[in-house]
Amino acid sequence: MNAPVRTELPAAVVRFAGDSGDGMQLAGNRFTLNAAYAGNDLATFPDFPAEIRAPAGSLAGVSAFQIQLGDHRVYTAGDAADVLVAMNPAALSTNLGNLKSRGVLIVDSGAFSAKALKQAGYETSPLDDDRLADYRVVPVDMTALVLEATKPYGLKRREALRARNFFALGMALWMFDRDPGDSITWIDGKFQGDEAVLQSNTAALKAGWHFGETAELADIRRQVNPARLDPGLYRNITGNEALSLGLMAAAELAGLELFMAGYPITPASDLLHFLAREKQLGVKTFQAEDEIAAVCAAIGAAYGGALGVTATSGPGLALKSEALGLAVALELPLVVVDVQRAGPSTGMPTKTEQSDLNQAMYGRSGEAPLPVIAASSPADCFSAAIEAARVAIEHMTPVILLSDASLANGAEPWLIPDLSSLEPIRPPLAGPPEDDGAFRPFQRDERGVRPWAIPGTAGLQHRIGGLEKENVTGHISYDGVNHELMSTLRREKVEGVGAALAAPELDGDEQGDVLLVSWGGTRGAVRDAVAAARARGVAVSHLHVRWMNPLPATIGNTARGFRRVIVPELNDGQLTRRLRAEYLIDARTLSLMQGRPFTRAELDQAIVEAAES
Amino acid sequence: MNAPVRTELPAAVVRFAGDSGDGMQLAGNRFTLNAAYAGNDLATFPDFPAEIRAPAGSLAGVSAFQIQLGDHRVYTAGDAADVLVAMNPAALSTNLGNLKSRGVLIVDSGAFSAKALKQAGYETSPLDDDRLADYRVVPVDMTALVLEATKPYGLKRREALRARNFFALGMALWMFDRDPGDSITWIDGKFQGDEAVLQSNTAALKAGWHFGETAELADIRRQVNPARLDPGLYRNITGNEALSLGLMAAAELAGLELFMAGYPITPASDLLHFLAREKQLGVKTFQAEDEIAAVCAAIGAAYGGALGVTATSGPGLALKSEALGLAVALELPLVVVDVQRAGPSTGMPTKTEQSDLNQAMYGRSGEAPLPVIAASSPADCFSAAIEAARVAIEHMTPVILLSDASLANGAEPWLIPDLSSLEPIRPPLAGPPEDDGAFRPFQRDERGVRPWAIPGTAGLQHRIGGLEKENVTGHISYDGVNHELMSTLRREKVEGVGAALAAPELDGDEQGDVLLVSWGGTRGAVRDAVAAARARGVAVSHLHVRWMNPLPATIGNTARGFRRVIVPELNDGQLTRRLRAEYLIDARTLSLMQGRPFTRAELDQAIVEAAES
Amino acid sequence: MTNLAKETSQVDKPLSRKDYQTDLEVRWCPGCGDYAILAQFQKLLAAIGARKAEHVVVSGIGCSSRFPYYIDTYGLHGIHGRAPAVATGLKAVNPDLTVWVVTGDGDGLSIGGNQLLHALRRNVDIKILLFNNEVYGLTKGQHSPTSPEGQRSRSNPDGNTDRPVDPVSLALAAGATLVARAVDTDAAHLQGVLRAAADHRGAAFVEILQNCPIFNDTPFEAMKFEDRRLYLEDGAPMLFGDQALSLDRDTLTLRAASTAETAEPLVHDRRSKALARVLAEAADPSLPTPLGVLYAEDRPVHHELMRAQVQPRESGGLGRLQDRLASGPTWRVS
Amino acid sequence: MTNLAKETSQVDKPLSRKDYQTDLEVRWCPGCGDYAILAQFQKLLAAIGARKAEHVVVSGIGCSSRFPYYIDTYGLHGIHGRAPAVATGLKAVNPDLTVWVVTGDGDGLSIGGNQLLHALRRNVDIKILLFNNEVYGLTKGQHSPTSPEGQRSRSNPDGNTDRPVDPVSLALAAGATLVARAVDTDAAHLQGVLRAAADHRGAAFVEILQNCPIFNDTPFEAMKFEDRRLYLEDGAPMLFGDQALSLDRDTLTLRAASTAETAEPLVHDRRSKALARVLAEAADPSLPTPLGVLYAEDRPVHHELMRAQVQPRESGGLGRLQDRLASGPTWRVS
Ligand SMILES: Cc1ncc(C[n+]2csc(CCOP(=O)(O)OP(=O)(O)O)c2C)c(N)n1
Ligand SMILES: Cc1ncc(C[n+]2csc(CCOP(=O)(O)OP(=O)(O)O)c2C)c(N)n1
Ligand code: SF4
Ligand code: SF4
Ligand SMILES: [Mg+2]
Ligand SMILES: [Mg+2]
Repeated sequence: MNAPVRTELPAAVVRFAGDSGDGMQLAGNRFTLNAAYAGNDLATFPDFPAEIRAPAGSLAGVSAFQIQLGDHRVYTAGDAADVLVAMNPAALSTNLGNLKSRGVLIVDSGAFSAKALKQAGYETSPLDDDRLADYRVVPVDMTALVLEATKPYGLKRREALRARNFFALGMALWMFDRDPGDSITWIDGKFQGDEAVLQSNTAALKAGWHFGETAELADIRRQVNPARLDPGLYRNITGNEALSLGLMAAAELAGLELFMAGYPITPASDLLHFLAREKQLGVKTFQAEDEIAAVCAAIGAAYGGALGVTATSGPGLALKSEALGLAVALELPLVVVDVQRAGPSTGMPTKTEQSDLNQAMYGRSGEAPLPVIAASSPADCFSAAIEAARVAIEHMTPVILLSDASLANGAEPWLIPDLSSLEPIRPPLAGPPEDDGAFRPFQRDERGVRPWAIPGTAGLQHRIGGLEKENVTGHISYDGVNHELMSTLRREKVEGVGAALAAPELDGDEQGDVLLVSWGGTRGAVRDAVAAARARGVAVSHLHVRWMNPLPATIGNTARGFRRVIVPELNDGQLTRRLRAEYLIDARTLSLMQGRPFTRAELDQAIVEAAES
Repeated sequence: MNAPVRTELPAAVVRFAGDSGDGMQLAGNRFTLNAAYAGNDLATFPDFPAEIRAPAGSLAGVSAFQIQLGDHRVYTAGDAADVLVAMNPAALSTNLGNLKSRGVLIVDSGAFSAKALKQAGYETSPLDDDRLADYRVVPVDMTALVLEATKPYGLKRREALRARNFFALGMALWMFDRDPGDSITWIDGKFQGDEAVLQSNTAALKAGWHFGETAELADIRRQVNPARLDPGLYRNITGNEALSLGLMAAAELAGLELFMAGYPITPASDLLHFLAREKQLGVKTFQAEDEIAAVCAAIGAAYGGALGVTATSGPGLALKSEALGLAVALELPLVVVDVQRAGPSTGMPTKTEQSDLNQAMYGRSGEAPLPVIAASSPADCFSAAIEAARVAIEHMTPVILLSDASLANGAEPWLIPDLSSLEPIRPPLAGPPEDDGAFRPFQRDERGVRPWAIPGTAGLQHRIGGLEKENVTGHISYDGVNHELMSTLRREKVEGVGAALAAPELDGDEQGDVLLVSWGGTRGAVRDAVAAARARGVAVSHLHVRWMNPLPATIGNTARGFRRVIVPELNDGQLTRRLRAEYLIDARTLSLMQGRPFTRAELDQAIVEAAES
Repeated sequence: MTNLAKETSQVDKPLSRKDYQTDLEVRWCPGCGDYAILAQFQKLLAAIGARKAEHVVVSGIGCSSRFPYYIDTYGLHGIHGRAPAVATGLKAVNPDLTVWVVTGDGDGLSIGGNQLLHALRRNVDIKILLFNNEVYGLTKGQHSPTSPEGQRSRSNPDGNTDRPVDPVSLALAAGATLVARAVDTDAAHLQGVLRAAADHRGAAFVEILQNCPIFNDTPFEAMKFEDRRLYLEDGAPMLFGDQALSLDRDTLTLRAASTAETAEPLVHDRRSKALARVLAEAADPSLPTPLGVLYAEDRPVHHELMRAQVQPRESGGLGRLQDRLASGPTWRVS
Repeated sequence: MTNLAKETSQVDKPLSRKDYQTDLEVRWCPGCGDYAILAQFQKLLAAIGARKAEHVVVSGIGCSSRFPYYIDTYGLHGIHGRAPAVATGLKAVNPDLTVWVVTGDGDGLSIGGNQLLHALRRNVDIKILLFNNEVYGLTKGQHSPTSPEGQRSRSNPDGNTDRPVDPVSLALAAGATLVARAVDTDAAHLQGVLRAAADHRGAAFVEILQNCPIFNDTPFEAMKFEDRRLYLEDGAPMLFGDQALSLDRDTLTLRAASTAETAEPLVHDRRSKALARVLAEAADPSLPTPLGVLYAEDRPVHHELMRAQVQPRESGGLGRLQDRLASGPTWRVS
């Protein structure tokens, strides 16, 4: 290694952007693992095109991958990039806005043909004038260099050029002084059997790595030191992967079969895809004909004694509304996952939003309360899934688990937990019938929980349904007083879930000018912003709400310790309104509905304004 | 007429109860019209059995009809009855709880056979001991008397006994000194062609009327004087009838065709039934295969230039959630009627509740705001339907109109309005395309309303859908900033509806101890209770909320004039929570979830407690 | 009587329908055809010596869908139209159960058409009994997807404009592996058809023509005449009254003529889907209504196909799952 | 180009598909079969001289359902599976429009099965084009109700376990009055089938076999061989390649044999539903796929049946309505 003239950074944001066919996700993922192996903490986010498969080179076809790596805990994939790799003019045009002023801009100058420029809406090449003066531009004719490096392997031009992403990866690894060995080994495994491609990719990777060296680009090198992380075995994980594994873990902890019924919908489809690959671990998946059938099949499975799960996004949750009412009435355990996307209606299916909280809370006829939990990071989806299932099973209730498009596709390192250290989940299985021979399906325990009697069990046969039931016996009842009682018992049972849950921890002082309340995926960005503001001397604290229902009783008191309560939400104020209603506190929304997470700048500004107001 | 030894009452509650086959609804309705003709104000409520058709004489098969008539404005069908007519033991058993202490109890003692008693759960006849000592019991062997009176007409026993309801009606008319002539004329018309039945019914009616006279029952006679009512032509009307006529009137006021798509569901089915009978006035009805198809057909009709309407109850509204999101995104006019019933799930389908407010507000994915209006009395359903349609059409938005089982089946006199005096509804039809030849479907006017371009109109062809649209042009847009703009514009448009609406009037002083906030069908009972409490010197006022969204801006200030704000709701506090969130006022719920409206006693007590607390 | 003692005593004394009754008062209108079906169903359970705990009746919403409350097995009265989906999930996770679905012409063919269709095509091992009274009973008399054109109902007093669907044809097109029809008033035959459904492995679809004396009295009245019913017997010629059914093999349509005149009466073959389709679509009003098992086929059932792909869950499977968590690239921080 | 000038000028110069294109860039994957269908659809509009303002394309959700954006008529891109219901309401109130529904195998047969079924049975006067690529395209490759058994997809990498439905059989059972099939790659034939749909009055159902090069490449590849396609012509014998199709009138199944050997080739009669059913269910993989109009029938359409019951709205109908308000018992308070 050469003498370090490298700029040391506490954290760096790197963004790879190219055409959908350019393999940017792969380059990003390899770079990510390398950073992880090197001890950085990190978070990543893929930025896929919304279109089906847009024409090559078009603006709509640009695919990007962003990673933030740090020498400390990193909670978001970062805002503006320190380094942007742009493989063609379209990628440059759509991603330049994501590059910091003075940031490093690596472009494949060989891809800036007249045609490609035109497709990207450039009349003349921005590389030829001072439009990019604000950046440290590094034009590299990757096209030519890759063709050169891969010449020995006899690939056609088009095929050879497929290795350009490895060239870019090589350069990026070099910039951060990372060992390309892992990636070479990976290539060896991945392309085994296709020697020409294997060799080309390796050659391109090495060419990229060496390019920085020979081209005297030492000034663009960056160094991010290892972070202090809890010891253990780690892997990188997306939210949807973690959620799937969490559901599997919950089923095992409960000793139940996992039955997952889904109907494909972006960005929840991967939950079905992932679980469908886990059949060797006993997972049953069912692609239903629609969302209604999916939730009903999950209810049937729950009635049948399994952990019934269904997963969807907003429009699908809407379709499940009626059946969720049934699940509430039946008091059966059920986990309903909503990976939120920008609505209303079809909206922007690939973009993130937190706008289904209201629907999760209230999207059913009648008084139909149920617990709602929101995952706060990709890896947290694992724990949130277990918690959701735990409450569902132990309290005999449907639970809605909220994730979102950012969490689902974003990734971060995950300390793989020791499953045997997790608390088992205890299904409240019905005992034998009472002395009079009768089984009473709505005989509640002290927590208001009814027994779960699995069909097939002799002596416990019973009939239940969506009509109001007499408490204790479960017989149909049109008695008004009983209905009020049952409505109250259903509410109290859900409220009672709160008793078993840890109160949210306040991050910061108990008194101050500003309290930021985060929920779901806003947690990471808010934590960073609050920490930074506190470091700047602002009297700001942070409270994260994990269980959206029941809300922790403590929030009101906590909030009253602050002059201002700000709730950053990717919606129009849905949690804010609940906080105001529950605690009569003058909470205000910092609303963002642009299909993306908050940036630091936005949060910083909100904190400053609140503190000064 | 004999010398009046009659007790004069400002208002009286009369309840007819019998087996489903006994014709109690008919007797009640005839009595009602007679009271109306005599100048009383009144309100009625039928109390149908929930069961399909329970066995004759069973408890489940009892059908009742209640009327409150008064010498002043009457807003509810009353709580406990002054007079109960019970045609058999089952009717007595299920309805006795509804009779005031010292109330008049007329029973058909001829129907108290051993078998009938047993069916009603009586071991011995309550007529034979002092179990009914608290009432003025008038046992009448109607069975024998009717058989006697109808003997000349040669009907079989069973058929002859069908006239018992007319005997009961006759007695009731005599009690209140009402002219039986109208009912005799009505019988003449109704049973024309079936002379024996016609004559028997007439004879039974007369027999009942004369019975009181001859049996020296003068002490049970009651007198309710005419009320002062606004002059004009009146009819009696149920909520579902009024709502149907209101929709028809709205369509006419807008110059549009009325297209109503429904799927049967209690208690909304009658809206479809009623409108299906209005084809001669150009109404198109469509019984869809399910609720989803119904709302989608209504959206299609709205897109096609009609007044699209769909009507349902809670579980059906749940199924319409997804399509309502589409209607919000399309910004098309649509009226969605929800006749609420007790939930969750199938719940108690024939019983009333106000528990779909949350669902109406929030039961959609994403931020999908829409206006919500709640009708407050059977006759008010007419105006509420017009208002809902007016806002839907003039603001190009779906509107949810909330009614409930009580309003739907309850009835009251209605001053038939002069349609030509009503403000026309002005659809914002698109003008010709702009100079550049383009038509811009999301080019909003100053109220944020987009133009309505009806397919078939040359030059205005355009494509819209549920994907986010660029403001102005309506083209698909994945641009985050545009999405936020559109989300905001959609919200502001709905909020803007409020500008055109009258602020709710405060009934009572602007300052005081207690403010009762009513919504929907609680209005009448709250108005009565507040008036009475004020008369007793309590400093209580009443505010009725008609538009549940947008909420009138004035409520917060109004509420701050009172020490206590109480919101009586047939749910678990749904409006209360909105008021708290919007205005940060410590509103408290008076919750009732027993499938019935509030009684005066319940409201009285709540007012007293609040005033004293 | 939900009662263990009873369950065990079953082995000893002969079972009767009483053993499968619940304490709940049966509440259909007097004269409703549902009573007869219920009686036959309870008798069937007795006849097959059903263990109560191993049968589940899943229903939707409607008069017909009140069925589960009256049978002392497990029962789930769900939401309108979705019973086949509920049953699919139930059977998938608890395959030893015998799962019955009870639905109506509105529940199963109107709102629940999609769920019915897909359960049939997947050959979910459930027995679907569709009570067809050609009307919505519970909501008090609107037309249903099987109501004849022109039928006056509360939802269209001027007469239904929608062409009815034939449940049996639809079930055949959807891929049901047993398709049968019975009528409430013929108890013995109904018992036989229910038995065929009980014995079938796969998606059995049974249409039961049912009278609703309140809202649609006697739609099947004509069927009381013997020559309006064609009782299908596998391998037997198709005879009814003194007539026989034959097939015009040019137009592929059915023809009825006196037995004497019919040279070649059709012989029923319940394995022939083509024949079943022709029988099902016998639109000609002069032809009798085919009753019995129109079609039966053996093909793999849904939960078995699923089970064949899924490895059974290990009890104490934490170890395998622990390994799974760490599959793929990992690194250790110390 | 939404343009009045254009609309009027149409009368003068011959129309071409360009006249029906919108400004929006067409965004399907390169090689997607949808491009070919779009081209033929636009050509059809030109061929029939369609007035843009009088056509509406209603769709659900899916790659296929993006169709309306690319056609310069009215268009509504709705929600998943519900286009037939939207179209029913639209046609009911605005009957002069020509209403097209574009849907996919997932949109139309999975989530939207019920809406499809009921629109067909009601004979709603709409033309339904179902693009069948045997996969969910937009959500990136899950199996659909038409995916063959065993097909590996992201939603079941071990292979689809569900028996596929045949769209054409289902449409026949549901009561469609025109049932046809075409394939994206045969432009001329597709044009003819679209034309038949355009000319039909009633619920026309057209299945268009469509290639999805990304998630389900060449499921219909075998059909490139002439002897895998059976082009149906009304009144013409059923010939394909050098073979002919005949019917085994005992088993009611189809048989293929060389033209020479076939004594009695079937002759197509699009009025025969029985024949259409036999053709549709030709399950035998050795038989060719029938293309063209399988079935056509004339029966009253939904909006006409509705219109026949409804009296036209009077303009200025307040008077009649005013009378209506006061019908029944009234009284006057003075
Ligand atoms: C979502 C929903 N929509 C509508 C209803 C009202 N509803 C209950 S039963 C029924 C129709 C029942 O008809 P059918 O299935 O033929 O049963 P039947 O009563 O005739 O036996 C309807 C529309 C409901 N319960 N839920
Ligand atoms: C309510 C709802 N559920 C799920 C989806 C996700 N989704 C969009 S398109 C689609 C399937 C499309 O398949 P198909 O109709 O065959 O169309 P293709 O893309 O193959 O043309 C699905 C499941 C959705 N948009 N809405
Ligand atoms: S309404 Fe008809 S189907 Fe329902 S219980 Fe009564 S008779 Fe039976
Ligand atoms: S995914 Fe398939 S169907 Fe969709 S646009 Fe691409 S090729 Fe066409
Ligand atoms: Mg029915
Ligand atoms: Mg498809």
